[in-house]
Amino acid sequence: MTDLDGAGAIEVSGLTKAFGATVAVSDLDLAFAAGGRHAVIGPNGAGKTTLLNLISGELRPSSGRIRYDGRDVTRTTRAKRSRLGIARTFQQPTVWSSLSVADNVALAAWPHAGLSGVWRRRRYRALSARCGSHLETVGIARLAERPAGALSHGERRMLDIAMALAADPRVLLLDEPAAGLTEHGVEQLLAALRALPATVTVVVVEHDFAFVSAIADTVTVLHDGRLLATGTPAEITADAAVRAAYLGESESV
Amino acid sequence: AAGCSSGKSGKTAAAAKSDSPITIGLITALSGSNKALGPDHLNGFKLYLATHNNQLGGHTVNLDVGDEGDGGAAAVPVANKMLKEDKVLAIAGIVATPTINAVVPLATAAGVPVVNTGGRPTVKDASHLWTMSFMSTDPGGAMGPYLAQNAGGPVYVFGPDYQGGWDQIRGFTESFTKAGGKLANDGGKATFTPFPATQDFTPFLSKVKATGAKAIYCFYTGSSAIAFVKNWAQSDAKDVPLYAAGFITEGGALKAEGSSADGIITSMNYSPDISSAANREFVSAWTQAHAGEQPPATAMYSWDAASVLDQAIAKAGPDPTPQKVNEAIKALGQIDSPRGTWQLSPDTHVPVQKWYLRKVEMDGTALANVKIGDLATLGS
Amino acid sequence: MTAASESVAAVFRSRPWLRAAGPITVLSVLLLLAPSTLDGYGIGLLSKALALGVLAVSVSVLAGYAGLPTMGQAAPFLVGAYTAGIMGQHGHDLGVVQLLCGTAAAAGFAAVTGLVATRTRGVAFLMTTLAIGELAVAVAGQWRSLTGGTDGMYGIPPVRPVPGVRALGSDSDIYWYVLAATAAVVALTWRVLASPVGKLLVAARDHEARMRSAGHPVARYRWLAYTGAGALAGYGGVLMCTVNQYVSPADGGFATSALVLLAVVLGGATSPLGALLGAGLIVATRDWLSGPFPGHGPLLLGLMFIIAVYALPDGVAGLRIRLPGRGKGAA
Amino acid sequence: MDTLNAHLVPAVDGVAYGLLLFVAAAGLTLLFGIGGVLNIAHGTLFALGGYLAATVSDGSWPSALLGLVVATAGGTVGGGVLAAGTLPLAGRGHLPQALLTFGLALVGGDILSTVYGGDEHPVVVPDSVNGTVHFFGHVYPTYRLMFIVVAAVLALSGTYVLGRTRAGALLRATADDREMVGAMGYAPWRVHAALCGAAGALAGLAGGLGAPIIGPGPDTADKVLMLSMVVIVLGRPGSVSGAFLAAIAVGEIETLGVSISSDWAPYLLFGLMAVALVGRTFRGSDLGVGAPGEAQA
Amino acid sequence: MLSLGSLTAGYDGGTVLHGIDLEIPAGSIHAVVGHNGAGKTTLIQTVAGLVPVSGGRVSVGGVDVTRLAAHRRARAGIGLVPQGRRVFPGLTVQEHLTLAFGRGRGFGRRGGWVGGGGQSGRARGEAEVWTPESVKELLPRLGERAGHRGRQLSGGEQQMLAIARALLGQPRLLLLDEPTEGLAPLIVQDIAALIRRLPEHGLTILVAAPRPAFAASVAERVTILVAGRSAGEFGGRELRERPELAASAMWHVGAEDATSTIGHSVEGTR
Ligand SMILES: Nc1ncnc2c1ncn2[C@@H]1O[C@H](COP(=O)(O)OP(=O)(O)OP(=O)(O)O)[C@@H](O)[C@H]1O
Ligand SMILES: Nc1ncnc2c1ncn2[C@@H]1O[C@H](COP(=O)(O)OP(=O)(O)OP(=O)(O)O)[C@@H](O)[C@H]1O
Ligand SMILES: CC(C)C[C@H](N)C(=O)O
Ligand SMILES: [Mg+2]
Ligand SMILES: [Mg+2]
Repeated sequence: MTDLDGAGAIEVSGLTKAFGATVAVSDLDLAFAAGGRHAVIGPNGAGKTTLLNLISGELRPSSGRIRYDGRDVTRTTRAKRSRLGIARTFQQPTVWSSLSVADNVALAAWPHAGLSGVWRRRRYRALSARCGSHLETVGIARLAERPAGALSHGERRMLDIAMALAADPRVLLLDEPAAGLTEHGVEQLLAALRALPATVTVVVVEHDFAFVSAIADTVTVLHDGRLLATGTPAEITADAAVRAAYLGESESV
Repeated sequence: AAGCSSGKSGKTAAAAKSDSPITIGLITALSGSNKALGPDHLNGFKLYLATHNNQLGGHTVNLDVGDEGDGGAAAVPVANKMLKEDKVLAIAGIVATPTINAVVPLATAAGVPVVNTGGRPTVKDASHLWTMSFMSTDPGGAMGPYLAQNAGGPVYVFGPDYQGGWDQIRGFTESFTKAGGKLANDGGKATFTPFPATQDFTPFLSKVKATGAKAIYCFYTGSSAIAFVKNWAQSDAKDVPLYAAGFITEGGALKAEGSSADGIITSMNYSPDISSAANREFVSAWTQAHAGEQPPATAMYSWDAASVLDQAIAKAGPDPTPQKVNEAIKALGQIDSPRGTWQLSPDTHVPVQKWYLRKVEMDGTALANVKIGDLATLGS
Repeated sequence: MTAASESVAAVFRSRPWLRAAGPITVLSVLLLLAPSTLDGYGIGLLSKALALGVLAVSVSVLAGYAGLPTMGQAAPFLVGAYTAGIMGQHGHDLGVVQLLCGTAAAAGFAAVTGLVATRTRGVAFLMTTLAIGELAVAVAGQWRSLTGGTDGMYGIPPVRPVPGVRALGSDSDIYWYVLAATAAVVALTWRVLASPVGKLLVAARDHEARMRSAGHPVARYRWLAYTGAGALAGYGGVLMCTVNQYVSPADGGFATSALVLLAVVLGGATSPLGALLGAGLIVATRDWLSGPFPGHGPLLLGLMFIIAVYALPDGVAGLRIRLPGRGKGAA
Repeated sequence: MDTLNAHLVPAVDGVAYGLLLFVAAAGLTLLFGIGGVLNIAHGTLFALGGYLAATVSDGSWPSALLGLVVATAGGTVGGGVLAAGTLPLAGRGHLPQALLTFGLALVGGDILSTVYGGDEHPVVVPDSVNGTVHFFGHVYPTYRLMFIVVAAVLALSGTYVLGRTRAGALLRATADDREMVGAMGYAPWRVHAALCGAAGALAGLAGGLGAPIIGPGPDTADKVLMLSMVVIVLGRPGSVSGAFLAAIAVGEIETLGVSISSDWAPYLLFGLMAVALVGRTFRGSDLGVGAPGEAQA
Repeated sequence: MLSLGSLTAGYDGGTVLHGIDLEIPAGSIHAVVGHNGAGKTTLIQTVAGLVPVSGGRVSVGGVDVTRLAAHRRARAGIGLVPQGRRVFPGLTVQEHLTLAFGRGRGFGRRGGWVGGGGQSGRARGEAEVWTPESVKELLPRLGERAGHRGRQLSGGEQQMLAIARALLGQPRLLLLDEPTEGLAPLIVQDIAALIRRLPEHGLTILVAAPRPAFAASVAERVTILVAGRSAGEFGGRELRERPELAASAMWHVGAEDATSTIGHSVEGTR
């Protein structure tokens, strides 16, 4: 890629998103350091998904700035941001249901493969073969020929993740990637995340605190669209305000 | 009467020779914006056949009916089928001018005569086109001089925006201005309304009053005619008298317009109350077949088309070919018709005929087109 | 039995074109034999069905693959037809040249209108394309000096397919020319759709926003698909002009667009061959079967639609031989 | 002042015509916008209502009311046919439905034109509303003025039923996810039948009410369908108030627009429609991802 | 209450459930646990009537409902919280609640034509259990978002709404497909507590979850599903005490292809 080495940092300042009277994200200042493993947690409706949507460009902010790699991307289109290296998954796993699982991953990799003429059959087949490894990583390689519309929820979640991985991301935004997965699936996911190059910035939104603790080195807590706390997982577990607003007293499942 | 005698001449011819059946194509509007007119054309022709033993020129007729829809797009395939597959002896009918433009070149190329009963534009090659109705400019052409003298001021002119409308309105404006009339429209040019899209004429009519027009002249047919008359009767312009080409109050249109049409004055080459033997025969046959209704002019054109073919085929000999029939039509001379006698103009192939002034009035229990005077004789 | 059918199924799955081989063979045999059994009129109709079929294929590219149900595809069709008509009237009667120019003009038209049309989605796209179609018809009707107005353009001379060949004189000459032209363009379209490009269109149809998230310039894809389909429609228009030797605005009206869209549904939406067959069925029903019932073509057409929607849930293209066992790849 | 005066009648007429369009489109909004059934036969039901009203009306008030009842009943029956026909197509998307309803429209249209012929059939309205009224020195048809009231009532009650009642919520829910509605214990087929019946009734009623202004004639069905589609899409499918505004806008385009610039009349309606649709998509951007329902698609 | 007899079901693509037998006594909580793709959702949806049965029998409260349509089963007392929430994107939270609450009340004026829901008594004459007010008390977030449409809710809010919607149908048998997915820990605790409390009101519960831990924390009995077949049934307490039991059962039958159920014969295993 063309930009500075190791720079994959996300920085938001004064970020606000209002839906009519509902302010989902409110005057937020945050930075996700390049190559970091970040988690964002918070109660339901805290604005976590909205924050990811703003960073990835699914939504336009009402006000505030988003910087990526030191450049202002607030006005950059969705597809452009993706090509700049911001990949993501969705809280409701989102795939192309009439295409096969293999095609889903290949199409997700296409704009990032650095290949020209992918529209040619031979090139496409090569790309598709290369993508098989991502399916292996998340453990759905045997479903490669299945139409994506005929997957179970968890399988679809894995496909969504494989698609994000296939995009060769510099920033990977994951919205509740562990939700609905079995322990085995969670382990596969953890392994996949650990196997990512250290330069990739990972931001995970997740309610499963065990998963968060296992992966993240910084945790950001949102509440009502505002920043409630940041710190290491241990600091967060100890934070009284976070326990009251989010985690609850007893350790949850 | 002519209708009868021509039938007899057909029979004598048939008596001598054996009867080989012939196929006649009839193209008319069974769908589309002229759907209200098509059945009249069809029924006029069928009525003639029914009263003449289903024979033309002594040959049993196999009537091949096709739908012209909204013009060439529908009519061209139909005509092609008639010419290539059904090998028709002649094509009759055709309501709309665009259809004429599309079909006649095909028929001419195949050497088949077209006996036209609807609108008639000027065409490049009229060698195989024979018009029973009128030149599209004629209804207006007959009315123009009359209105120039009798309107008492400028006249506001409307027409539908397509070939038929342009021809009809041009016929009026040319003769009208030549006779010293003035158009009341803005810019002195007739107003053309989108066709067939216009359903509400109120916005167009709302301009009439302010121009100080003393009369309106228009040409509309079918559903546009009905909408125009109804809108007129309920607009500011309702006290500006309405003059029009006769189709505006023909047949079903008049029924649908009802009292709104009361007092409209039209020019037409036919009125059911013309007193002649031929007309009485035609009118009584029609009223019998149609629950006592008066025949529209369009049905009469179609009747004449059948009658012309009857005589021409009889003249064309025992083995009529399209070419022979075409020659025979050219040589027909005077034709005795419900509208009075007329003949085909040798160069345009359009009737040289008399035009009448009619007014919509209560006739017995229903409104009818009543002849109130004569206009010019046109066609040459 | 099961083992055999399973292996057959496997072969079919790995070579999807094999599945279409049956219908293609049947269709080609029919198309090749038809002229010897039909009269001039029947052959003319068949040529017309082929030209309309090309239009249907272009609609199937948009509606079936790209998920853009269009009601205005008759507009580029009209552009192609008028281009050919005008060229013919000015003495440029070479078939290939007409095809090239008509296709290019239609592509240009689609490229421009596509800039606006492809911004909209779903019914809004349906209605925007309808509006474009109606506007094109209105322009064709008004621009009398160029198009002959609502009367249409008539007296267009027959074409010479390639230099050095005499003009197409008979109905069957025209038929062979149109058949060859259609086969070539349909094969090309099919090849493009079966390539990864087809997958891009399908994905954009399935979930457009996800495409954008994945970094695909979807707007450009849609515009390209629209322009390509426009070119294809224009090609069909040129052929239609060759067949009818007559063009009128009504050829491009709402009715044509609607019928062709239905032909595509009838054919099974994502099958170019199905679209071709659908168009054939519609022409046959409307112009041929209804011959004995003038004015009642719509009734027959209506009955055909009603029956088809229940009897052929996957469209005509679904009529392929069903293999026992599960053909999920084939579904 | 003069120009104002000259365009007064078209402007008022635009409102009346727009309301007529709204009434005509109401059944389609219900069925398409709310119920997700693309009903190409809508115009045919409208024409059916018109023909039925014309058959019984003779200019007396009782016959006029009877006409409306018969028209509504006819429309309801038509809606029933539609319900039965489209029920097996649930889950196959819009296009097969369009194919079926187009087929029904063609067949229905052919039957109507065989029964009623190619002529327009006048509906004789009672004398007291058949005349004209005077305002600001202009003449205007009484019946059209009456329409303004009737349509306003329809619009208000429609908005209320759909937006504020449980029945309305049920209709919208069924369009969103009929399987889930079934899992909640509501019989989807009944909702579907009620919806089609109601939409048919509305179409028939509109046909009866509108007959003195549009049709009934051979091309009524096409006209009404086309204009209704324009109104619904411009007003956003499913929004009654949107359809209301769009109908008025289309009414004004067709009257005031035409009276201001008759040269552009052929292009006005569709030109402005294209501009409006595209302009709207340029503004609305945020396309939701992962919205409910999408994941299941 | 719920009894499945050698139930076989699946999709066009192939059979997913292969002869499931299950008995759930009235007033008890039963969980199904299994890998992603094991067939939990298919099982729940088959009971709800959304996936057709190809063999075997489903009966609820002694009544055979195998051939009944989904809406009839719902009226027979089955409530569903589906996977993926499936809230209605165009309906407001309040409308969801009114609609779910109003079933069986008719559409007359008394029956609550108007939004807000009447306070009239149940047609069935049973004791009123859930009302829009009481679910909002349970899930206060729904009260705060009453005017939001389904598509405007956060994932967790949608999940809460799906639960509330099912409860308002006053079910006797409640089917919960991963009911806590996307919920914040505090709410998960509330929901778990709620589920444990529900049998007091006469409800029977079948809950699907990918992870044994949650299932064991609420259920009296837990069925392990592997590749569409039952791989054993355990007591909830048993699993709480010895979590490894579930893990071993989940990997018990042909561990390698435990998560795959269909399409083997053609595609072969990996
Ligand atoms: N399109 C929208 N219109 C109106 N309000 C919205 C919209 N999208 C989100 N909201 C509101 O914004 C708030 C934040 O939503 P968001 O989806 O970001 O929450 P979240 O933190 O991801 O919650 P969860 O953990 O439940 O997924 C919620 O209260 C939600 O109702
Ligand atoms: N619509 C469908 N068509 C065909 N096969 C399907 C369909 N839905 C699910 N399947 C397949 O059926 C099997 C069981 O799916 P099901 O959704 O019941 O699993 P699950 O246990 O609920 O998994 P998860 O934990 O991921 O939700 C899977 O292999 C899946 O791929
Ligand atoms: C009077 C009609 C028969 C004329 C026809 N509408 C035309 O096109 O000219
Ligand atoms: Mg979220
Ligand atoms: Mg599941």
